[in-house]
Amino acid sequence: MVSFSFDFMGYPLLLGQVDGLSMPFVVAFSVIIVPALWYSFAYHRHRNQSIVSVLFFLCSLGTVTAGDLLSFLVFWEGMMILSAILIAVDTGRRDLRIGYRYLVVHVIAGASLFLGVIIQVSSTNSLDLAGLVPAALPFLILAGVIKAALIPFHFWVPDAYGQISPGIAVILTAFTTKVGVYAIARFFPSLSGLALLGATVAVFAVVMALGQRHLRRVLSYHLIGQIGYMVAGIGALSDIGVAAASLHMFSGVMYKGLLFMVAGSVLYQMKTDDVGHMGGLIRKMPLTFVAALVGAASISGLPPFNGYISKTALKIALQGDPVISLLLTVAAVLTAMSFAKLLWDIFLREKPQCEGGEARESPAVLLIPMLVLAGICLGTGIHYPLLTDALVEISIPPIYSVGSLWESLYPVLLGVVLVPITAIKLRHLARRGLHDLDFVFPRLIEGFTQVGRVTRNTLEGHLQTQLLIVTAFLVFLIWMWP
Amino acid sequence: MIRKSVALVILAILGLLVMGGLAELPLPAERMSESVTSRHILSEGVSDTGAVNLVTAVLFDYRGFDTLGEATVIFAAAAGVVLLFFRHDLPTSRLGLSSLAKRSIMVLAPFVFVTGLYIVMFGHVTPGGGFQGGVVWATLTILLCIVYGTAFEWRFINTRTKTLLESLGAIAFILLGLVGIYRGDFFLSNIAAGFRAGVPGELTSGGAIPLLNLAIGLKVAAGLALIFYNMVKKDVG
Amino acid sequence: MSHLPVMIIIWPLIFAFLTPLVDMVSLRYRKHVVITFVVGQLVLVGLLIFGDSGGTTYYPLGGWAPEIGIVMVVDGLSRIFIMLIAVGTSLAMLYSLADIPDKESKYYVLFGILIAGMFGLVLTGDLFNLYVFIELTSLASFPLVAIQREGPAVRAGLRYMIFTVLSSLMVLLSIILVYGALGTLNMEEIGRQLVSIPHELRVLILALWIVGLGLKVAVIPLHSWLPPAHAEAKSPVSALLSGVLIKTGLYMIIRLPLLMSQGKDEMMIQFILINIAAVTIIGGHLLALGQRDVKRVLACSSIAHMGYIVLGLGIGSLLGLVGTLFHALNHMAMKSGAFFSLGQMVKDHYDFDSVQGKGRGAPWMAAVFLICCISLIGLPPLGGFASKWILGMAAVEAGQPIYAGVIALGTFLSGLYYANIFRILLNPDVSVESVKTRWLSAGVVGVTGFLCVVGFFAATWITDLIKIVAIGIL
Amino acid sequence: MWGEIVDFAYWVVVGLFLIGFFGVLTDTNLIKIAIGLNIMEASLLLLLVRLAFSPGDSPPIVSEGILNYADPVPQALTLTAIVIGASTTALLLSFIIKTYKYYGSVDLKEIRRMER
Repeated sequence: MVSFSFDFMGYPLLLGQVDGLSMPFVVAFSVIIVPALWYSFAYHRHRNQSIVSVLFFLCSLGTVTAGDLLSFLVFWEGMMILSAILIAVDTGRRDLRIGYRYLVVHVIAGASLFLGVIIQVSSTNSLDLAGLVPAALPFLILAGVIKAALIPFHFWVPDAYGQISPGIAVILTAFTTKVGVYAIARFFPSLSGLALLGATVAVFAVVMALGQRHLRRVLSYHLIGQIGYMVAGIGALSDIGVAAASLHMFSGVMYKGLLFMVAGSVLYQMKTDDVGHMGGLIRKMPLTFVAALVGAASISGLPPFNGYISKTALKIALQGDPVISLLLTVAAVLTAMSFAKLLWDIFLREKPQCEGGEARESPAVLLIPMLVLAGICLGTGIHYPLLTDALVEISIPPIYSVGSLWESLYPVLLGVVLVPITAIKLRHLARRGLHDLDFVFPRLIEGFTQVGRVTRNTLEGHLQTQLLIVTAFLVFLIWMWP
Repeated sequence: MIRKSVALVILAILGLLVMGGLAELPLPAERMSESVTSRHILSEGVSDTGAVNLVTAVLFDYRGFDTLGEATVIFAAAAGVVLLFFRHDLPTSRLGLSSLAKRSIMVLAPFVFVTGLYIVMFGHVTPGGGFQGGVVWATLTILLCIVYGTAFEWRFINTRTKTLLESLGAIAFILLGLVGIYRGDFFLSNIAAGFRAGVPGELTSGGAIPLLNLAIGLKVAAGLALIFYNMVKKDVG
Repeated sequence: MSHLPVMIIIWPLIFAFLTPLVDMVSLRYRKHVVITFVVGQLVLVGLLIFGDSGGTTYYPLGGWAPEIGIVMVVDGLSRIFIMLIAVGTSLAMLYSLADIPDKESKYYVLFGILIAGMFGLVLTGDLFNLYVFIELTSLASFPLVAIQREGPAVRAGLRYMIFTVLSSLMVLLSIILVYGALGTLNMEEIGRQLVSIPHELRVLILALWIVGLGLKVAVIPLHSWLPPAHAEAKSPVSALLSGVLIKTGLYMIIRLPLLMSQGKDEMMIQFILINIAAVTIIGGHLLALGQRDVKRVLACSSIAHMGYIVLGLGIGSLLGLVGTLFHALNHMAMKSGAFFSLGQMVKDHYDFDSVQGKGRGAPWMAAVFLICCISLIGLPPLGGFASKWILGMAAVEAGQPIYAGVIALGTFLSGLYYANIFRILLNPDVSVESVKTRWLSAGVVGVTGFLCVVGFFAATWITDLIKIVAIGIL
Repeated sequence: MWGEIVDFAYWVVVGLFLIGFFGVLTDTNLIKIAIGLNIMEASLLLLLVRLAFSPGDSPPIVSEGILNYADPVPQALTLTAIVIGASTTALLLSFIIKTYKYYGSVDLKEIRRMER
């Protein structure tokens, strides 16, 4: 890989450094960008957005291939700005506050990363990515966790991705959170508790997803859930765990891209993304249904799709820990349940009063990238050495065995069976208890503005009050001088 | 009421603290005997500059740059006042005071002018100088304003003339300073740049100091007159 | 002997004195006169900065020895500030050509005087001369603030003026006490002898000096004149005041610990400065967060940025000083750029309701505004990031990582309010008509945007230069 | 706390300074604030002149037979400061005039009320 060095204030900046950890990310990003751009271009027909998207993609590549902390920070912030611009421009006509809130969260992450990097660099006087000092760790963790949208910092994902147009979402979802995962894997691979955190996030997010009505919000929560899987893999603290996480990252990028494209197509035809208003689309959009089926099967970990490969690898990596295995199994059941219900609601059930009267199959420009991604999901699932050899250097035990086939099948079966029974209850549970978490965050930002207003009122007082303060300050200074 | 008492308390403390600081100042005589600056100026001042009035010597020679600065401050203040009262450039009153006052001011005016001239030109010999004389000149225009009405004063020396005088005075000061550079010495050099020191105590002594005084006098007079005129003229929108 | 130090001050004065005379002839020559002046100034400054080896040069005015007369000192620190002032004022001057009507003759007079005052301020080596130049800059800037001549502008100018007069009085008292104690006005001599002043008197002098200049620099709690003054002025004036003028107060504060104290006092001054700075950063950003007017937001952000700048000074290390000077240069570029480009997008009313969507009327100006604001937030790859990086490093290196945390918190808070401004300026729901930009002002805006970018990519080179200066100072 | 001598002039200086300052801090009339600032400045000038002078000194105009002159430097500084102060006052007053023309009052409280 091309590498490039640049001197900044006495520190060498290394760009384009690819090692075993960044390789899967580079490959995944490079593979997804083509169909994603194609899709978003077809969806929007807006040149400027594509330019920003390409820049965003380049920044993401730069982040995962940065050879030092400073250039990592630079690209990280670059991603943040570009994605915020993408979201702001996209959501402008409806609600400008979405882009605002997105930027704010990521500025927090950026400031935290900045602080961590500064502490790290000034205590070791080098920009190396390895050998982090304990003082810098909390800030880097905070940055990584926000970017990767782990609970309790997940709120920006449904807030932003739940409302932007799918053309942009396809691009953003592929990169932003994955870079957060990369940061976690890069900076603190040996942090204890990551596996448990990841598994909990997976379960929690899927439960939240079950409580949603809106297609894009459902997918947003599933996105968080998949990140949970990856983090759990990293938390296995073994080479095979990281390798499995990388594999899962690749699979996740592919099938999440596919699912968001499906959501986009459905949204495009239906003009709404409320699942409750849909139904019977299988006859109108058969090819989209096929793509959705592939995506759903893949995310549920059904053979022979790529989700099966990576989830099985994860299970192998996490064999030793019964709690986490159990949590992941629960998550798998719930995922299958959620997608079975989603497919049923959107495509299969007959709903005479549904609004998609004039819905028809998506045009070819939208279909081709979807089918390409579906092909990738299937192809890398069947011929998995293609993936494992290219992405990870560690040999993974044979994946297509009877045991693992059964292990991946029964949660899905269980989930599908359980759909009609528990979906309603879970939905209530999620809506009542957990839903509110998402709405704390906009209030929080309003709260900051309130603090500012109070400060203004105190500090911008009347002329003579201020003069009095000046005098008091002078007296204080003379008085207190030792 | 609360503000007043708080201010009173704070200021009382401030006063005590300042007083405590002031009490530690050395006696002026002690300081002067140690200060290189004061001793040099007192002993060598006359031979250095040719001016008998050492305050003027300090003002226009040793610290001539300060004087350029303060002249510019007046210039800036005049410009600022003009800027603030822009667009109201009209004479207001044509009436003025009684004819008795008018007559007597006409008798007085030449004397006031000459007094100003004297203060300006003999600044290096007796107490006085460009600033003081310039203020006297400015008083003259102010008197004319009051007694004859602003319209008369406006016709007599209008704003353009004042601006012209002010700028010319300022530029003259700078040119006099540049003579030093031209003669191979430093900016604002006086005797060293070839101005004649003359016999201390005479009008032609002091090198460039009388000329600088004149420039400053013109500038101050015009500047203050401008400020006054701009403040009194009527606001017509 | 080169006469450049004094020529740099005389040149704008000549411009100021000649402008009324030229205007009596015709107003048509304005553009030529101004451009001649700017070019001449840049040439003079260039000669001064790059023309010699870079050591300390003295210029005795009138040929008198430093002890007796007034001396001008050109050293590394004054060179940096001369560069800052020259670039900032030249840009603002050129920008004014498009923004200020030709008939405002006195505007250019005051502008010239202001420039001369600032140059004098950073060049003089005499304490009372410093006071004269402080007054000169202040007096020239008051009417510039009130150039719109309407109620709020006049009130802002009045408020600015009362605070500044008070600060001048404090500085004057401090100078009088120094003279009363030491009998000399030469700054280097004072620096040497200051320790010999009795303790209580010295504390009084230093405290008056810090508060007097703190009022100029507008650190919290001495800031409250700044937001109205900088917000009510016209764009070039705002840029000049925020970008250049308040930095001259900083110059004097830098001179203060360097020349006026030793030992225990220095520790105390650093302690004061660093804590004031921390309060200023957070308070300034919170103030900006509460504003409902774009220009006021920018003005309040100036307060916060002066906090960053003072912070480096308070850290007291070499790296801190480098960060301070570098951030001062960067802030000049980015804040001027922000005011300039904002002035091109919006002409008169700057409150949030009136500027909705205005950025779309002039997309290129909006782009530069975006660049400047991102630099102000401190995000890479722009100049603001580079200097914040140095400041943060300095804080951690000096064993005070809490102040690096303050910087990061400041980044977060500024992200909040700039994001808000962007979303207002780019609001697509309001229809706007496109704004025509004259090539001169567009060029000026472009230059500031370019400077923001240069601040990052040439950071190595710039900081190396500044480091030489900083080593010379410490 | 204070040394052996505390000059009477110093009391006057501090007194005037505080009187002026008190006016600035408490009086809502803008003209009076300007007057307060002027009083403060006058007190400083007084201090400056006091520093130039010891009992028995003559004015620094050189003539035969006088040995002790007052220090000329502070006097020159005083002149400069007076001019600067006068210019500042002129500008301050024009600001106040301008404020009066706009708001019809020079009272801070009333101006504030009008702003609302």
